[in-house]
Amino acid sequence: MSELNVIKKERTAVINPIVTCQPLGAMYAVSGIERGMPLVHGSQGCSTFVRYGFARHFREPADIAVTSLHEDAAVFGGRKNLISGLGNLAARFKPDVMGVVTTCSSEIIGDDVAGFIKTAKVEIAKKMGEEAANKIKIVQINTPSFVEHQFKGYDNAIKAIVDTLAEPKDEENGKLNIIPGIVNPGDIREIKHMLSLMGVEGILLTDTSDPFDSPLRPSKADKNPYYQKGGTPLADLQDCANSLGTISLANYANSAPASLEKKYNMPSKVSEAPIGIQNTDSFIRTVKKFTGNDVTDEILDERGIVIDAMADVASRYLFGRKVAIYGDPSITVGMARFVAELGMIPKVVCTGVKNEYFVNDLKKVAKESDEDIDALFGQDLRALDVYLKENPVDLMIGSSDGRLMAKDLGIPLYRVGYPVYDRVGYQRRPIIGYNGALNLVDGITNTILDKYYETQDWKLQQ
Amino acid sequence: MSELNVIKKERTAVINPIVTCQPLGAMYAVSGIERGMPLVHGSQGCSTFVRYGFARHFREPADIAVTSLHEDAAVFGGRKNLISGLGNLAARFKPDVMGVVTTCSSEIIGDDVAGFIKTAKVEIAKKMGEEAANKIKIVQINTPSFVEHQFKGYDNAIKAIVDTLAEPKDEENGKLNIIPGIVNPGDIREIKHMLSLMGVEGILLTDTSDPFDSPLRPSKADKNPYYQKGGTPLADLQDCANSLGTISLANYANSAPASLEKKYNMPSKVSEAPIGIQNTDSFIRTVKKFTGNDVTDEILDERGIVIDAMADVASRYLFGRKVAIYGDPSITVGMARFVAELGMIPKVVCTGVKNEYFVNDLKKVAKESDEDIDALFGQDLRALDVYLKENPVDLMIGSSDGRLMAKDLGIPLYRVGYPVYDRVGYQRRPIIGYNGALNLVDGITNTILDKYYETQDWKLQQ
Amino acid sequence: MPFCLLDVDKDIPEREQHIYIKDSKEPKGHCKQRCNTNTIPGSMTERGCAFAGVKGVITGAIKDVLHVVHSPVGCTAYGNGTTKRYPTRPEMPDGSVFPVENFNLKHIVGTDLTESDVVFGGMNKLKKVIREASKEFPFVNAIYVYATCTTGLIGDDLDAVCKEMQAELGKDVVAFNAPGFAGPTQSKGHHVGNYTIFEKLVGTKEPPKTTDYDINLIGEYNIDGDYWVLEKYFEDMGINVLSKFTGDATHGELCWMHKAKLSLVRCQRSATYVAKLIEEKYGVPYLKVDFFGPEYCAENLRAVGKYFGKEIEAEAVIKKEMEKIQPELDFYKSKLQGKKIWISAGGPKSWHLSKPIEQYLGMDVVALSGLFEHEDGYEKMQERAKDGTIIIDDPNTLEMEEVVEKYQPEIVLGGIKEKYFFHKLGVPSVMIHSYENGPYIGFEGFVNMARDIYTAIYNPAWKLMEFEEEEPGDSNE
Amino acid sequence: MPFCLLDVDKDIPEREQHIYIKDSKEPKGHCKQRCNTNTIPGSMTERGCAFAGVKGVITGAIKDVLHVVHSPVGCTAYGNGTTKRYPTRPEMPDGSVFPVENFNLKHIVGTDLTESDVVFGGMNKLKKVIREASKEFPFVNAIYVYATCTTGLIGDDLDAVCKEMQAELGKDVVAFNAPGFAGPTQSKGHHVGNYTIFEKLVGTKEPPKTTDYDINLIGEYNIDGDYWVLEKYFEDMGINVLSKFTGDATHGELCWMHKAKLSLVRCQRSATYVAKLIEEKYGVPYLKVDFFGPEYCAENLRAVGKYFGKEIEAEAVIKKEMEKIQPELDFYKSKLQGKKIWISAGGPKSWHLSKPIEQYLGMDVVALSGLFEHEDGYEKMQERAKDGTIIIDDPNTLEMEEVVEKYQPEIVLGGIKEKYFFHKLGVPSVMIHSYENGPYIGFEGFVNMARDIYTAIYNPAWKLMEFEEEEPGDSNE
Repeated sequence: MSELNVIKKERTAVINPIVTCQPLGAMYAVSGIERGMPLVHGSQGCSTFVRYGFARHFREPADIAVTSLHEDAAVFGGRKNLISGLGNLAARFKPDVMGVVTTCSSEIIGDDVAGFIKTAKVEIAKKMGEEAANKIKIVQINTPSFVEHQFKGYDNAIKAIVDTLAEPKDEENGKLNIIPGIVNPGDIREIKHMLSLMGVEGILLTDTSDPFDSPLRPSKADKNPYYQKGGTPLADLQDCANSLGTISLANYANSAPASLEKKYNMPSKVSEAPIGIQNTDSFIRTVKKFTGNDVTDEILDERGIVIDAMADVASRYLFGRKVAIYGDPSITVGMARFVAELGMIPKVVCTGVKNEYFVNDLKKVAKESDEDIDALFGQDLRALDVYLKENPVDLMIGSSDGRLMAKDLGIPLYRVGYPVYDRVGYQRRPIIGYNGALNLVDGITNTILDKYYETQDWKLQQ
Repeated sequence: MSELNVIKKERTAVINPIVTCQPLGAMYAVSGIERGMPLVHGSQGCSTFVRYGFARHFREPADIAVTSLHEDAAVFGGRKNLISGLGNLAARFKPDVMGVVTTCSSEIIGDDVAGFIKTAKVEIAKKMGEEAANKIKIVQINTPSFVEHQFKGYDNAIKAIVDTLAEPKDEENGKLNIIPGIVNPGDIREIKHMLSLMGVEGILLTDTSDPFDSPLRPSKADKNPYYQKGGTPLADLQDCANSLGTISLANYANSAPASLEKKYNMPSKVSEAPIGIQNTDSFIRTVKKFTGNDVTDEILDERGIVIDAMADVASRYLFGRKVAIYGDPSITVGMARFVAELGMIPKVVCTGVKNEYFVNDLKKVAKESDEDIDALFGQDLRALDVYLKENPVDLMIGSSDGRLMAKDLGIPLYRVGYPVYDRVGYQRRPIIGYNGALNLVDGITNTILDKYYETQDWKLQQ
Repeated sequence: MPFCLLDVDKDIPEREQHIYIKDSKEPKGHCKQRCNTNTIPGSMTERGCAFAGVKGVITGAIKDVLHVVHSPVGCTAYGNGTTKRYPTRPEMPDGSVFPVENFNLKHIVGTDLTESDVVFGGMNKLKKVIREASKEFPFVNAIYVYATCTTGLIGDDLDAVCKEMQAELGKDVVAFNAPGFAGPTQSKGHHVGNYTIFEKLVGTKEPPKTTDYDINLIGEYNIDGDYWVLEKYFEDMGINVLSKFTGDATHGELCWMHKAKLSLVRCQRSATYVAKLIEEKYGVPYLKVDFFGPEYCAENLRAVGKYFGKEIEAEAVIKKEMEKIQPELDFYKSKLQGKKIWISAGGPKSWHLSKPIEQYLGMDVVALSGLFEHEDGYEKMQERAKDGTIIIDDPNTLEMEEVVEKYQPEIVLGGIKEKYFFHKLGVPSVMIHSYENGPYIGFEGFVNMARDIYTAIYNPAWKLMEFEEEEPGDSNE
Repeated sequence: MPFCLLDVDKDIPEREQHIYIKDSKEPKGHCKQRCNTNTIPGSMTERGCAFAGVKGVITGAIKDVLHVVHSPVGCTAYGNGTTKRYPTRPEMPDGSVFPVENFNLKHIVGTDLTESDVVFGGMNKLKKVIREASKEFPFVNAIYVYATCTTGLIGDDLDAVCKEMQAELGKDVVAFNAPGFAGPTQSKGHHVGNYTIFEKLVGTKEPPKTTDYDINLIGEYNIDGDYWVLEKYFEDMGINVLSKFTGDATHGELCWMHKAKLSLVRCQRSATYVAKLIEEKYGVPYLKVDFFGPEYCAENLRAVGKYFGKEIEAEAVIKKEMEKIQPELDFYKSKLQGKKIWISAGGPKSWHLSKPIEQYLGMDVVALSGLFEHEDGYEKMQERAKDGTIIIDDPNTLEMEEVVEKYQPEIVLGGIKEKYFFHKLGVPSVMIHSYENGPYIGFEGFVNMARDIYTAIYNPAWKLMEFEEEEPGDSNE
């Protein structure tokens, strides 16, 4: 028992992928900057597919510009496109930050992106004046699509943002840098809520909560151009060099913490997503360690309410039920640990990445939960489909991309992660932290009740 | 169009009631007092059925004592039982407040409850000493079971609490009295959240949020005897005479506001539950009016997020769908107004009470929504069942008591109100206020998607 | 001194007589523990009322009758759906199908008494309501009418009304006179239910057919499907359950109980009365049986087999079922060995279960209690308890807190009202009245219960209950 | 001057030529509006890429083929499930049933190119992947293979690989060479799709049976069930849809398009090419048809009827369908009369819909735009627009903001990317590419669209958008 059985992909083909390419992660990261604008240096599909995906999941606009590479760029390079793209964007949108996101095309063509950015800065200054131009920061983010996946792209982007923008000062700012990973607005709000209960001010690297979940209030909106509310202000990004420490809540996002640690001797900690009790406890302890602030009764009462819910429902409805979890390497591992905390069996965990942190984190879960776990590693949804036909489970947990599979398999799906487009509100509901755990307890339990208890409905009488 | 068609009960029989008797409302109200203990003066069933119901709904302990009337009391009266019950409770539990809740038996027997309480006070003082005894307040709450229903019992209880405990001072306390009605912990927390966003301190009359949703933290719990955390402190109840105003969020709870208004010249407002946009707007305006505090951007941003969700999903998924709503006269009316705000048709609204406020509030909804509404007035679930067999709807909204009916009718049920025992977490999720509206938008939409869109699953692709 | 005054009871010293600590040096092995007396007012009992006893326990499990509660709306509301979980199947003994499945969970009728009824009496209203109810659900085979506190106090004569209505409607209309205040506990309601059914129904109808192996299964209410478990065993043995009292039963079955060859009494607290009366009047002998736990279940199937000359069939059932459950039993025993348990059932389950839980699960029974048990039941609890076990009649919440502190049970089998209270003290609790993931009876039922106890104790929430200030060593650092 | 430089375009003055304001005093009634040119970098276009054009629009609607995307994982991921909503039924033309329902929405294969493939070329990997894919889904009737930016740039020869694999696997393996960077818009992908299907497939297979009333329905992708609406009409008229291109189609249907008596071109932007080529080579004539809105739908059914001598049948269908929808049309017109609308479709729908929306719903078309429309399309938009209407090629988000401000549309028909942006400006938007509660084609489809427009405009959220500081008069005070 308690073995981790790593099952690698035997095919060369990828069938029904559960990862996508690097640029998405970078676009997500830049979208979390106040008046931050991603400029994808590539074909139109590279931005349009992602905007489509964000719109579908967040039900919000996602402003992402593109340099529209075409045949001429393939032959002569993307110089003109990038320089004019930056210039047009700067002049028309007056952003605080532009994040240049490369793609397979611009990387294969071999564009001198750094050089082009320099030229663009000069041209922008010519057009808008030195002062206005200097206010617009440009971050170069290399995200070759043929290397790894969106999580790497996110990691690269956060590192590039930090490396480009951070400005050390003589004094600490008393704040904590938090790298949330590719998560939902609800998750980031929950992180901020926990910090506030601990009396800690955070610098989110970056904060997509408001940009991807903005009020509809035309009378108060930024117009001409319209910007979604919120995001991490440039000043905070610059200030991140002066924080007490950096906590990354995504096991794949470790480059920026390392860079900050190296440059500014700032302590850092990288973990899987703080999903469930132990992971959140660990996050809270790290906050305490880095800031010296006490763990307040308020936050422990919130914790106690989840524990209460778990005591009331986990053994009664959930215990021993087998779960398949798929998606994001950090979220899946967090979810696996949490379903084990609910007495369920994380029978199979499937991710598209091939990084060792996924395996290491899962080994810990297998040991703790005293159950064998099958890890589909560097795999795809087809592999999970085939696996589940042979090894049925009681519940699937993952994105909407598994919905038709779940339906065909007759297994109920609890929606978690990105993207969720076939139901509403999931982007607002945290899965992170104690309140996230509470949502999950309720949501998972109700899914189980729907599927397995309604057939004997008298059982639900009390 | 826009007529309210009031359909009264033609039967004498009540079949599958959706109301219960007065004492429940009083037990609920007293449970919202810190170290407050209801003492039911009646048969054991009167407390046990209610404790069972609360346990099933809140998944929490509900400490309610009873005087255990038996045959001898029927003959000789309940004097001994009440006096010794109060004495035992006082000595063993050392509560801050004991609420004596009468029942059909004690009312029919004709017990001199006021007199017995006086005697009990003397005996308690003898036993525990004058000082200790004086700390324990006793509130007499007359709730004859054969008059009206639990909502009246709640109203009577809040009035009795206020009349017995309020202590006027020379100065205003700058606070606002809020009577939440029989609602869930999540609702009360949302009320407190809204007040805090407005910079207002509230006195909840009473506050069941923590008592009915308490953390599991044995190390921090009150023991010997165990008390659930929270509830409105006695000091606050005493201070309610000095508030800026009283807002009742339940159309049936108008006696205490009237009493406070009369005695202390304190402005008051009584409305249906602030469910949905307009009702919550109205609540916010009243808070502003009574306190002079501004409506903050923070709260309007929360409002904007609901509006955003409504703009995104209401017309697309919900418009024109017919809804049946049943239960609490205040919540059903609020829900009817809100589903109309979602473009749905509140086709039929069913309540067990016979009070005119229900009809008046619904007339307004019919007018606003430009739809005919059938009001089952003073009715029961059987009447709704018969109605729905003839007039099918797309969605039912109400308590778990309609679950088997909904299943037999093939109509999906969105759970709201009391009791909800066949799913988990509903007691924590507000339906009141902007965040409540957001929960409802998501919950109702997902219910509709489950039932009506999964059959054509490609429609959920975006 | 076998009695015990708990610290929390210093203000109500009468409680001492209700609390016994097993001491095998007691001359008689047991001791007259005070029970079935009125609860001390204000002491936070878990007991219910007599109306709950008759409708909630006895009659609510019948599939084809309509219940009319003569009460203000509250009692009717609380009587709806039943507080227990009593499923029924629509199949009728004559092969027909009742038109509504789980009818007993779906409908209840009340007279909705108001002030003027209290003043002027409610008998006419009751008649009207019975007529309406009969019209609303014409397919029901009987109407049962319940007194409540209000109607008990105002003195309405339910028997007279029912007699009149029975004549008018041409179907059985039966009054159950168990107002809430009657008797110290719901047990009074059981009693009234038994007598009423015996006096008014038994012997009034004939079954569609009979066999030589017909039994009455009395005191089996099909909680969460209990009866359906036993039904299989009897079927396998070639024994025919002619009448259930009352789980998944029909009204007719109650009326022809006199035609069985043998009555088995499953719940001996709520239903022995009726078996005795049937024996006395009709000569149908009865056996007290116990199907909780593999050994009692086997023993009692053997006894029934022996009675009918079906020993071989009984052995076959026992062997088959034991083989199925043995591996699971072994697993749960390995997990539950030595864990301290407090069994706090309504009555009989506290003594039914104590031995099997020790024997098959290796658990340490540290406390037993009952809500409405009588002297004979406490005798059995005392007999079956090991020395030092605390046995409490009608425990109140403060006592429960003290028992948890002093006896440190790792699990409590109790009711839903207590469940969440125990949770707050950090002690898991499994609902023993109506079960969590039942049924709990018979061989497989015992395994279900073992699983529910196991999952409750091993729910990781208990280990995570308190926040650790220090990072555990093997963690994610 | 019919062209218009918007305020937000002062830094990109080239945009002036793309934006036209209808002026009927123009000598020719229309004006050569610039279109189908590369988007200005950094201007936030709504356009997609050529790969999206071929897989997302043309081939993704076919029920029985497997798609292999030769790309890094991203393009494969984005190609999965299709961004449009293209349901398929498993029924095959020969009466058999395809083993997976909605297979086209469920599976996609990719070569998952990595750095070393980029350096050393991906052709061998592609072969391997095609073999694996064929093994994984042996029941598919063809495999379609897609170039992407990466494989376009590294120069892999997909045709060579596919030829080899076709021989090896014994089923059609077809390369679609439309890498993302090809052409200014997805329209390039449509183009490549058309030519590829014509050159490699049409004429290569024979249908199981033919009739005298066989048609090709070209450019109909069954968005949200559009095709199933039209299918009913044709069935009622006795006309047989021999081949769809490509909604709910089979691979085989594409191969026997040469056997139809007539081709109908539904989406004239994405699919006229193939109809022309088939006419040229096989002599199958084609009609450009329009089934959006009752009048066009009736007209075009009549034209088809006339072609086949089925005038009476056509009239019967039209009459029946019109009678069904008239009351609803009247209702929606009463609600939508005078409301300002902006139609911003990909291309043709902007001119298909402008007249019917005016005529049947009484709405005021204030703006038209297209993402990938060509000159002929803009001519039609110009012709059909009333004076003052703004017509924009490839509108970018800043322009959209300005148009909303200046033209104050009360509803925009657009894409999902723009939808939530318009919402934030307080303007409702309905998804016109893949619909909200479609289908939108035909008689009943037009009513569906009218209903979606109606519900979007009348969504009470818009009236509640801003908090009122003062209590409204008729409220709850």
